Amino acid sequence: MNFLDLIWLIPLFPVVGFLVNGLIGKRLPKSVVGIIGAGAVLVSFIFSAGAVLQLAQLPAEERSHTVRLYQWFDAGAAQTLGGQMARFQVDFGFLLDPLSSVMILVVTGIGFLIHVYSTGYMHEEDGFYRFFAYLNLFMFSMLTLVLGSNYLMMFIGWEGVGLCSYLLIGYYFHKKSAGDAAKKAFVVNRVGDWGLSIGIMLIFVSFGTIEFTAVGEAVREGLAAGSFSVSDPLFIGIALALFVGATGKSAQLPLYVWLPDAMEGPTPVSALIHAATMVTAGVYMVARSNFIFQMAPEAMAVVAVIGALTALFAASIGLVQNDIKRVLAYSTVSQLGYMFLALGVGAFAAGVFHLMTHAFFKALLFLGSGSVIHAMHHEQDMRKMGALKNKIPITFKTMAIGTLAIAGIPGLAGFFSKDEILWKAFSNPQGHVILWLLGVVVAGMTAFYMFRLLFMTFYGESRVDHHVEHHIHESPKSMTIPLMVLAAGSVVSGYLGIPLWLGGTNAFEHWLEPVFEPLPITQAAIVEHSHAFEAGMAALSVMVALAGIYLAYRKYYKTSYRAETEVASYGAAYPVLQNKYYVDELYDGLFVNRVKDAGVGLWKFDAKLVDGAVNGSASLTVTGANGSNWWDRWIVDGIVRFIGGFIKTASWPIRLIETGYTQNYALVMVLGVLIIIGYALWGGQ
Amino acid sequence: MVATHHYLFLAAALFTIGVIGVLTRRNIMIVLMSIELMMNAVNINLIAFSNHLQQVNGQIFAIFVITVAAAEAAVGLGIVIAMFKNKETMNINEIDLMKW
Amino acid sequence: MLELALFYIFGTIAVVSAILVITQHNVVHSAIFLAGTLLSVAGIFLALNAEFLAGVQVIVYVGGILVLFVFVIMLIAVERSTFERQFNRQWKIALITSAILIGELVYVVYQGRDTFVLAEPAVPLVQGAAGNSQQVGMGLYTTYLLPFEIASILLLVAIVGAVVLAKKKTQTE
Amino acid sequence: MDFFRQHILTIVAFWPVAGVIVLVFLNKENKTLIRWWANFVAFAGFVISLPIWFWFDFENSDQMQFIQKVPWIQNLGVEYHVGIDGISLLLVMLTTLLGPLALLSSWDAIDNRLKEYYAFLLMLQTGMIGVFISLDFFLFYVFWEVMLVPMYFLIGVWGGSRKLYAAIKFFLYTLFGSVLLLLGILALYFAYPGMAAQQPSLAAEFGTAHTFNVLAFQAMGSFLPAGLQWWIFLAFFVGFAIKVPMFPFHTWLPDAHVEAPTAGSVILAGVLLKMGTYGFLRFSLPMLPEGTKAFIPLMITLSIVGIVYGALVAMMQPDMKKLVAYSSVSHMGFVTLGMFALNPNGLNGSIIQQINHGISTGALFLIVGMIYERRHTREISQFGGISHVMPVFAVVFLIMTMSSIGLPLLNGFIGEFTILMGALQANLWYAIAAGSGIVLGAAYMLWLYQRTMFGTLDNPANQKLLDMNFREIVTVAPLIIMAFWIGLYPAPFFKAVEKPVNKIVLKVRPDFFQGAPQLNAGQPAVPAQGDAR
Repeated sequence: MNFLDLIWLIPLFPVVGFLVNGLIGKRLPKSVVGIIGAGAVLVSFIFSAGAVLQLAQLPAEERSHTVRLYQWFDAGAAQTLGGQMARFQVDFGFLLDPLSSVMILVVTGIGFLIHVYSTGYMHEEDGFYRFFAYLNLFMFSMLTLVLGSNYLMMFIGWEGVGLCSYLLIGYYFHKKSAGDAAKKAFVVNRVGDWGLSIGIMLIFVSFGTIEFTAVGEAVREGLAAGSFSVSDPLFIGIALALFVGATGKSAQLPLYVWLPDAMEGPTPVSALIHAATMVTAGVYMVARSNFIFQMAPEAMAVVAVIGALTALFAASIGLVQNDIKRVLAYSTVSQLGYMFLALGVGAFAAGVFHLMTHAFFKALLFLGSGSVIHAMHHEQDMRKMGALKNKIPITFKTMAIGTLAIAGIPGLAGFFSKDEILWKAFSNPQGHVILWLLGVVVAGMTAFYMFRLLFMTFYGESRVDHHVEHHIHESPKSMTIPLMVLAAGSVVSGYLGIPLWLGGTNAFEHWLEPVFEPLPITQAAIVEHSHAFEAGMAALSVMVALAGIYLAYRKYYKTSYRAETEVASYGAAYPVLQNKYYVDELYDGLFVNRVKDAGVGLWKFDAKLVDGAVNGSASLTVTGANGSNWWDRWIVDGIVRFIGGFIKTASWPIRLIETGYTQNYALVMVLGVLIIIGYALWGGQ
Repeated sequence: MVATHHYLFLAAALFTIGVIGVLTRRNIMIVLMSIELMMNAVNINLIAFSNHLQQVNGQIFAIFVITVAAAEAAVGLGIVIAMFKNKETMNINEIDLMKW
Repeated sequence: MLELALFYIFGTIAVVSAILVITQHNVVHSAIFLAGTLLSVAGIFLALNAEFLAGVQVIVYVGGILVLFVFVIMLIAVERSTFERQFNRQWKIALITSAILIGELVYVVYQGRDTFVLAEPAVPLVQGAAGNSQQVGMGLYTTYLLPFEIASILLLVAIVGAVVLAKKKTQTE
Repeated sequence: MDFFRQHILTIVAFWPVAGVIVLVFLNKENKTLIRWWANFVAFAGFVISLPIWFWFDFENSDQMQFIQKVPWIQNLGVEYHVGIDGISLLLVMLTTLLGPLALLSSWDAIDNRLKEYYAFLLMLQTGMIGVFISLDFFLFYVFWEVMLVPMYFLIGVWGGSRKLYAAIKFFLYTLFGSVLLLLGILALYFAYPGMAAQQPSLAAEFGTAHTFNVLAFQAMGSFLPAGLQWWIFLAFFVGFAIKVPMFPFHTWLPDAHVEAPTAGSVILAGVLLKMGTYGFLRFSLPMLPEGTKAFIPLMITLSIVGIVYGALVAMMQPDMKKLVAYSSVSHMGFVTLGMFALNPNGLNGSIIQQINHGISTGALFLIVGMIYERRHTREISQFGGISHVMPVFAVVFLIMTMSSIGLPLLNGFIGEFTILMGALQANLWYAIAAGSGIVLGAAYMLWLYQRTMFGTLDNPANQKLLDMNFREIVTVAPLIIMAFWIGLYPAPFFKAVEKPVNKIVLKVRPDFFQGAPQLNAGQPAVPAQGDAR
């Protein structure tokens, strides 16, 4: 079977699952719903794996396969900036290349595991079928996003995942907080989409096409022909516009605010959408647009700085959060910052590598936390946990692996990818030592808060409610098996990209090379460093991580947890961190309430002034009408009535005759007859 | 033999009585009856002359007059009924809408 | 002499009845006296050799029109009107006018009385087998056929008109 | 069949009136019969309009087709002249589709004066179709005015609490615009013989006599003095802008919508508003190219202000129907923005967006109507958690919300994105400013959805609400299908409008396509990637 030409089926299978579950799922037993939901994704995974394997067999330069289904739309002629005519036409097409193959494997693979997990986790829920329908719709959108052959196809998925995120965050729609969070997520994402759509339009008017490959070629040709130059404001503009989109979807400063709130959704959703796949869409998009970003080093610098700052910012908030899912959410934001740091310094492959490893261990951590929450009867506050190690051993062990991986302990996936990013941030021409330093600090903080989570949850003395304590139990197999698979992935996935200094080949980077081929731009020469130096740097970052772990060990393992001591140890910083630097309040004050005020103000303006003008002119007309009515009545009609009145008055003698009595008239008639007879008798003589 | 002018005097008397009735009575029924009287007076005249001139035309005209009288009586009484329904009165003076 | 006697008897009854017709308070009485007048006039017709007309007078006037009057009186008669003032305010002027009228009429006839005497025929109206009815019929259906038909239409219209006027109004209208 | 084919526009236009004539003779007590008959007439009207779509020659979509031309008032040069091109094709089809749905939606909602109600709706249908098919300016004006009357009565008789105020406001406001429109028409009418005398090409094609022929006026547009064009454009602008409605002229819309019965709102939003934009497209742009150019800055500014303003005001509305009404102002701002970007992308998108707006906003009004029928209130604060009791309704509402805020694969996206693309080609800042409308659109629609559908079902009045019944599903189903059709495969729609649009662009900007490669619809300017392999 030629899977390469069937890649368009990959997003389609989940659609089938969505339709079946959405339309008749209510009447199906839960087991069937689960099988349909997970099965559709499994089939997609099989097709993805087949397609990727066949792609891998092609020579490296031919690893780009486009399947064009039909022309989606053709909105007519347009003038490009170069004065050329082009047609704004968009194909419904799918593109499989090394980048999208990594993405579809991550999405379908981890997606499948999370579907399986959900059959266990969501088993008690009434809206089971609805949940799986949404999940499948999400899978469709996400796969369209990463498989689309042009920017608008990507945009379909981009908006589609936004919708699914909206639906899934709002899954517990009876909770107001869930509804608020869902709306917040969608609207904040929309702000990003605003930028993204402007970027896409700019791409079209610049190159006359929005096909990824065609745009890439156009950039190369333009560069070769000298019609494009590096740091052209146009490219900076496009790159920044696209990056605005990325900050929205991937929760970077300043648009990260929706992601922590998105934890209102069910935990598998947090794992799938808000950790492993959807939030990495921004990373994917920037990586996909690498040819544009390479043309705009200034924009790359912005990406790197934003990424590093986001990493630091989110990590610092994560230090003091008490909700187990919120810690992970801020961790996600922070790790995404890492990825953008990598992209910003030109290490696209490193960014994507971290995207992949992060997908494994963060999905694992979320699912593990879900397992904990499941065991604790929907208690998410870590202050009410503790000493769960022996009660839910599988969850504990897998989560420990995930924690070690994210902390960057050598031998696990996180180490390879994170170290790659830090090294590139230091060594790449676009990199800077300050960026590296930020990255290292964040690494230490990450290790600290993740171990804080681990210790607070599984060690120490139990702070669990007595009612809950008796019921704590390990989760069913449908939940633990995905955990174990993901734990294995969190270890193994790193070995795809063993760096050169460890004697590896960095296979992952090679695989992506056709996509991230550097443009022929003259830039600062790459400073060569010895492998030993690189190893030293890696050791340094590991040392920092270990220091973070030790600190957490001192604070949360050796001494039993006391909220007051924790608050005291941060001093004045604690309320700031606990309240997330008051950013939500700031945004509310600066934007949300201002927009609402503007709405109210304009509404009043509309009612009073605009409509007032209308009504005013109406009442003016009425006043005028009254005036002319007066004129008409007293002057114009007055003359008429005067004439009438005059005649009436003057006619009184005649009126006397007109009595209205029939017999009067008859009498007069008789008199007339008399006169006629009299005249006949005597008058004629 | 009775001279024709006797009949004419009789007719004149009846006619004048009819006129007096029409002009003075307030009861609409009697007004109508008075009109019948006047018609009869005219008929007497017609037939007297018919007899006088030895021509049958006068009698034929009398028949037409009787026809008209019948029609007039029918319509007139219809009006009386309609008027009575509307105004609950027989008084001709109350039908004075012609006065403005 | 018989004719003279008939004339005076019927003439007197007719005039007296007519005066009573217009002076009665009660409409029913007026109607009865009207019948008297009409019958007397029928007698006058007989005296004038108009037998057919006399018959018609009795049948149509007394049998038809008068009965109609009586029906209407029965339908709507209001006792109240009996006790009201019977004559209107112009009765004096009306009487004077009427007096002048009769004066003029009498004067006219009186002036021409000689012509009437001369014209008096010695023989019956028409000789031969044809009677009065036949002569009237001949006239009506030959020379006066068209007016006769028009008169019939007039009657029809009058009937319809009377029905419409007197018809009881239904709920829907 | 030939007869039918040649007279199809007339038949489609006057079929509803024929139905009204029969309707008049039905017993007014027999409400079931009246309902069935009126719905049958409307549905049959849609069915007989379908051949237009299939017989339409898409290859020559810029040519007027199904033309019928009969002298009418010969002294004035007035003709009964009808015909459609690709633009009017879409609008006629939209009208015949929305009409039956509007009728169907009032099956249970209207119970008093049924006969008159359906008669007015059907007459309205004739008026609207007539507006879109008229090729004689006089005829157009007649239909344009005729259609006001049934709408006036629909709002004034079957409306809400302030129906008289709304109806009179609607009527007078629109009439005010119409008068200026009439002045503009007359100016063109009297200018024509003079122009024809000077321009032989004009005289050769359309004669030198007075005429109301729209095509003649369009041809005259190239020669008309710019000063005159400016004034006529101003007159047309007021007439059409009130109808659209554009920003400062929009206040009749919320009132009319709120007070109108559901079917009235659907027709009002779905079709009536399009008459204004259609007027711009058919008359202002081709007849007055110079005037158009002079007014572009004003039009763009008003459009963008309308987009943002409408969205902001919509956000804070406590009344659902008013919210949707203000969202109409915002969406119609997109339509006019695309139109006055004056390039093929913008205009194409503008027309597609007109259809989209008819579908999505029509459906939203149907949805609001359904909930109003159940609860007799439209206060958003009265609702919450409706998803619990009305799941099907929630799904339909969600789809239409998404369609309205421009989710890809649904119709709204195609229109909005193409318009923004056109606006961006005119000026980057237009697109950026208008793009904020998309963000705000998401905000107010989702906020509405959240407040009504999500949350706890704490209002006892809402706890026993019934989900959508079969009739209601049938009412919205065609709109959902259309939303997906346009979202997934809008090619036929773009194909219908592209050539007429290019014609308009060429008229206003004759140098637009100069030096351009051959422009054939369907032939990719850039080779498709997949075919190469």
